[in-house]
Amino acid sequence: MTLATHWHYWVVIALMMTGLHIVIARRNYVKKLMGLSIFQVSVIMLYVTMGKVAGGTAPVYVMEGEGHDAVPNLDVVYSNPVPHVLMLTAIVVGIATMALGLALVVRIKESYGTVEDDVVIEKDRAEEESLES
Amino acid sequence: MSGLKAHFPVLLVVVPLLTAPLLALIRQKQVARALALLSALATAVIGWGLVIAAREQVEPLSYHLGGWPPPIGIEYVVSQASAFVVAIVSSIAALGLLLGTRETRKEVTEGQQHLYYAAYLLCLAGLLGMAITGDAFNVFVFLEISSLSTYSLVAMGNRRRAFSAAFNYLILGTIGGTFVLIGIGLLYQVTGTLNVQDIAHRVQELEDVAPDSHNLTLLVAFVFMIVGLGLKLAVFPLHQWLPGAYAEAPAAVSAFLAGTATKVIYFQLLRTTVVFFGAAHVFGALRFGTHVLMPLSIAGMFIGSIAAIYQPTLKRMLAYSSVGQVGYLTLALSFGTEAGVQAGLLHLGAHAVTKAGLFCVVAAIVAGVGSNRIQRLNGLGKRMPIVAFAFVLGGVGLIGVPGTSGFVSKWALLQAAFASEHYLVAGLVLLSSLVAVVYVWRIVEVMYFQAPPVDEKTTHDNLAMVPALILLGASVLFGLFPDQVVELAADAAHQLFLEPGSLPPLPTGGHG
Amino acid sequence: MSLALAIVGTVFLAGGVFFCVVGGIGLLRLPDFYSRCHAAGMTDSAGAMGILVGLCFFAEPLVIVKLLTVVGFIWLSSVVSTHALVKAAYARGIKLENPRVRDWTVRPAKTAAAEAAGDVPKAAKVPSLDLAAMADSDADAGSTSGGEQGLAQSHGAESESESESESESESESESESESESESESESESESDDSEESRT
Amino acid sequence: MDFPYATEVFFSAALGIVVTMSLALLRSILGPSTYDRILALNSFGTKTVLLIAIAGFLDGRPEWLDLAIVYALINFIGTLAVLRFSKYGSLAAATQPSDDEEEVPERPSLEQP
Amino acid sequence: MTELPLEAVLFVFLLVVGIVVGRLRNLFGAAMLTGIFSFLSAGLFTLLTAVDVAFTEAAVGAGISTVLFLATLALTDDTERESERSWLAIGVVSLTGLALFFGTFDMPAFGDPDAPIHHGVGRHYLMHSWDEIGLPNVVTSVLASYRGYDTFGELAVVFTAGIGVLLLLRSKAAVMGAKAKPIPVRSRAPYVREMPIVRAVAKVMLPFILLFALYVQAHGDFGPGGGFQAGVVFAAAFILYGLVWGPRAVQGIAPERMLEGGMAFGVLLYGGVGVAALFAGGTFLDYSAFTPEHPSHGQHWGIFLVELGVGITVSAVMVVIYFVFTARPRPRLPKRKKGALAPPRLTAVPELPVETPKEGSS
Repeated sequence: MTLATHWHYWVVIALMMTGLHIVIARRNYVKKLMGLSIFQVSVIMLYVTMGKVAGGTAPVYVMEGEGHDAVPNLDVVYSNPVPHVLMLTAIVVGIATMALGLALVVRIKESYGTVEDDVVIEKDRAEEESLES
Repeated sequence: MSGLKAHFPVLLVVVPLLTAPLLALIRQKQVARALALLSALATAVIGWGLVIAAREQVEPLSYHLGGWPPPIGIEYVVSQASAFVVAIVSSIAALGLLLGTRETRKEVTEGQQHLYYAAYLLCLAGLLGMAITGDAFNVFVFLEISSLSTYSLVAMGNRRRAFSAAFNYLILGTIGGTFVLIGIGLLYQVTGTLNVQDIAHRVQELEDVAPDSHNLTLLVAFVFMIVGLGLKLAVFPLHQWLPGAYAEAPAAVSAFLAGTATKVIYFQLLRTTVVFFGAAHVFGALRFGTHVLMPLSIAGMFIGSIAAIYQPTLKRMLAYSSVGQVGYLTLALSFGTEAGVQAGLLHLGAHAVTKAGLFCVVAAIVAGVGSNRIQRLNGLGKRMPIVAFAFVLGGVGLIGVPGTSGFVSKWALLQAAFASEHYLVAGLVLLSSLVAVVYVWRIVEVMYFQAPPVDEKTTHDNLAMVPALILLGASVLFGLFPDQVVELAADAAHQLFLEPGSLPPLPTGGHG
Repeated sequence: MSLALAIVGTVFLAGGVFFCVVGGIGLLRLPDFYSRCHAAGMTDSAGAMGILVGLCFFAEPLVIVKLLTVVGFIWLSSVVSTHALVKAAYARGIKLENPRVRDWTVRPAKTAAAEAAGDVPKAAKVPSLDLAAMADSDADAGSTSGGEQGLAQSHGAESESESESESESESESESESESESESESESESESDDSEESRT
Repeated sequence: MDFPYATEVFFSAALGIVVTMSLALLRSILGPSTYDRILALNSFGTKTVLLIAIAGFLDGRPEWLDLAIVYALINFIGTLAVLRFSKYGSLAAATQPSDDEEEVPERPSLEQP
Repeated sequence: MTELPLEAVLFVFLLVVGIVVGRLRNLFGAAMLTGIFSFLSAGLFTLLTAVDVAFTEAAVGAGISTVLFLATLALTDDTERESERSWLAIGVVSLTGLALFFGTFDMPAFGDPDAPIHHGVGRHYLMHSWDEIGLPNVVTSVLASYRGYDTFGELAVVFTAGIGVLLLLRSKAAVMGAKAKPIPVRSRAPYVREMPIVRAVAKVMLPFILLFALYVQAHGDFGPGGGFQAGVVFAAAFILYGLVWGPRAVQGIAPERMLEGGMAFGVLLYGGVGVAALFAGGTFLDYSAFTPEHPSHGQHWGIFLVELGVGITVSAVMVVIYFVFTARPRPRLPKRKKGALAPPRLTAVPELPVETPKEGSS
């Protein structure tokens, strides 16, 4: 476990934390969604760095022979296909959540007039007091 | 029909999942609602069929999706515990659809009701898929299906607070989902496989090799899975989103979510601790149960119930009481014994039925009185006697008075506590039930002992009361004749604790 | 694969990279937005073409076809998007501050008279240049919408009144940026007016 | 492709591209006006296309140029979208929905407070 | 290891962009930097030989997510208010970061060939997928056949997002079956004249983008590509058309009923193939059940149909989402008499003091 062998993971972790920080620290809803998409892309990067084999090429067979009797050359080192498959799903989940989040932001802007977290909470509290009385 | 019986595990998820796009094609509201109800009922029948099938065999049913044997392809595993959860979830979903009549017509814009029912069925399919899948990553995919449809269903509340509540739920839910994804990734990196049984077996090997020195990556994977699921389950410190989401959603959606969403995620938490990482390691070496889960659940029980006392509206009160009840569930798990898991399963069933029934009653109240603010409910006993009586029945179930399902699960919880010598915890459970009495009595007092407003006219929507009465009737029935279900929960808990056998060796080449 | 082809390929690659780097430096160092657009345009065309054509020398036929399609698409798309960007920048935001450059799209003499006759109080109108509206105002000199002319006038001011026009354009750009949405609504309503006026 | 110094040539080309990318990135961060950022985004897209093309050759499997083609096409759309939606783009003005686009009426909320 | 510094440099760029997106208060700039972030990550995935992932990230990142962010910013205000340092965020982030950092201690080294991950299921797919399924692209065979049920769930996620956005954003007018009003010539004229060059180039580019989408759909078996990427590129063509000729023009071509039908049809096609396999004697999504005598033919057909279903649904959902976002009526400007003063600021200023920064302050 040294810097030379594990620095990929540490950089990816730093990226994840940047994304997470944006989601929690920023008050603007659109900015939170940007932070969320950064957080999800960096998780995808974690999976991809796991799947890489040193010197391995993309998991698409290098074919030998012509036409029909072409056979994949199996002693070429391929990187692991499974993380790539899982990450196709994660990218799609990320874009789906983002689209839904942005639709909610539009409705919040139309009904509250703002997309700032603290202003929304303050308006809710004001509405609550008016209902109480 | 017997041919189809073998395919029940996958049909359970495929029937609602494929009905949803059909609904998106059909524009008329009545046809869409009828088709949705039909598919939900079919799913419930399949669910109960799975319970019977799971009871007949000792080891869980296994269904190879895509024709590939387990570690290669994805596998559906129907154990007695998952069959029990699936049956409850699908039945509550079917009843929830019965409820959504007049109310959804007012909530959802005129031409979009077929999409509302499609989102409802997608959420059901996501929850069921998550409960019976035997593949780690498949859990994440179906978790996302149910979460996404839940966000849009909560936002159907159509008040501006529903949008901000749905948005907060989306942000916290997605962070939770991504934590689970990180956990699954680290787990995959250490074990090299995604099949649940394979993972459990390899984790067992890793732990036997070095019982005292914990593999750090495995430990971090466990922490991330637990925090992610805790966020989705609204365990005490991570529960901010739940009151807003349940209170602002339309009552039919709250009824469905309260009865099913947290329950399936609790079952996944149960499987993660007991099956994935092995109960001996998690509760023994890590002392996760006693040092982490128990204090959190006790805090959750008390804070949830106490907060419920001060809520202005019925829905918010029931939402906070849900946070409290989740505390009971996690407390049952924290004992780390078979009895504890059995109590957890029983409480899962009892709370699902009772809370869904209560939300159906609230739907009837909102339809009748127009608002669920507690000040507006004075004299409800006289205005809507059946509804008031049903609410009392549900409240009593929440407290755990003998003769209702709440009592059976609380009794099992106390027995589990005594079995593992946590006498103080047993006392605290009784104490928190008293707190529950306070917030139920507060409503009863408003409904029965205050004069009804003279001018108020109330419209009766007795169609909304049918699911409420069925659910609360089931709660009482389960309370009076509990032995059938208690025995099912005991066998299910026992099956979960079995040692994970290694999978049959992979066929070399050739289609398995 | 003969060495000669490889060497020619390397020369092309080196040329491409050179242009890219020069373009990049230009993107940073050049003072004004429009000259930076020139630099970006250069990297897109010369740099990209050099590299991609250079790569063709190292590739099999199918890959060469793909490389040439990339060349075609880059030429088409990135240059035109820079064009659209410059038009947008000129129409909505950034003025030509550089005094030595004469803005050919503005006709100072005639419109100055029209401005005097125009019914719109000059001060109130926040000037913003809308090319479409300007094109219409050429067609029918009568219904000139005052906004552009106010701006044009400040540009056309003689150099010795540099400080005055400087302060004026300064104040305009000040008010321009301050009331961003105002000017946007300004120009939109203008384009609506111009539409009505033309039908 | 058995050119002796192939990897060195491609690697230096890739390094050149990466240097240009850093310059474009600097411009996008420093960029005073939003137009500079749009410009940087556009030139960044083109650089990524070049980097992917060279990475294909570095890796010895240049068939992945489809990825570069996709980027060349979609980069155009990204920049146009910026002009279309931002108030900085004149395209936005022209598509402002005229009067026949009716307002969205707020639905009466179910619960009277 | 000559390419080592390349990845390192790209990682540094990603970090810089991530931090700047956090700090930038001008949301348009932040949206563009998010676009640059997805460009960079696609480049990095290519260097890490994850070609399919890079393809999807490129198509989704540059094509859809930037457009959606900007469409939302067009409807909401585009400058973030000053937000003070949040200690909760720093606490949570440092705690999670430390936990993950300790987690990497027992991880195998980067690219270590005998890590457990490469000896598990991944090795079986690489060794046996040729004779079991017979596709050169192992990722597609794993995606569509071995773990085909995952992709079915993924398709359901896209479908759910489509329904959710429709439920939330479709205004009453569109829902009442308002037929797409023909585009009045008057309102198109200034539009098109505005950017003749852009219109001409878009006209040239559109057929190529559509053709390329079909190529990607079919090419999925042999190289990077497949249903998702093809669907997104196909939708990008419609989005380009919508960008240049306006959302109503897109409604003319792809009316919302057809899109909603396309969304549903893709999922039904995928599920239909699965159920057909059920009736043909195999389990759900078992393509070999179609041709029991030589299973790999059944696999080819199954994978092709399944990818087609994915392509249809993904493209329909992306176009519906784009269309619903842009057709959302913006706060309309009141009609102003000629010569009247400019209307007062339209967006309601919240009670809290909001200082509007000078344009371009980053």
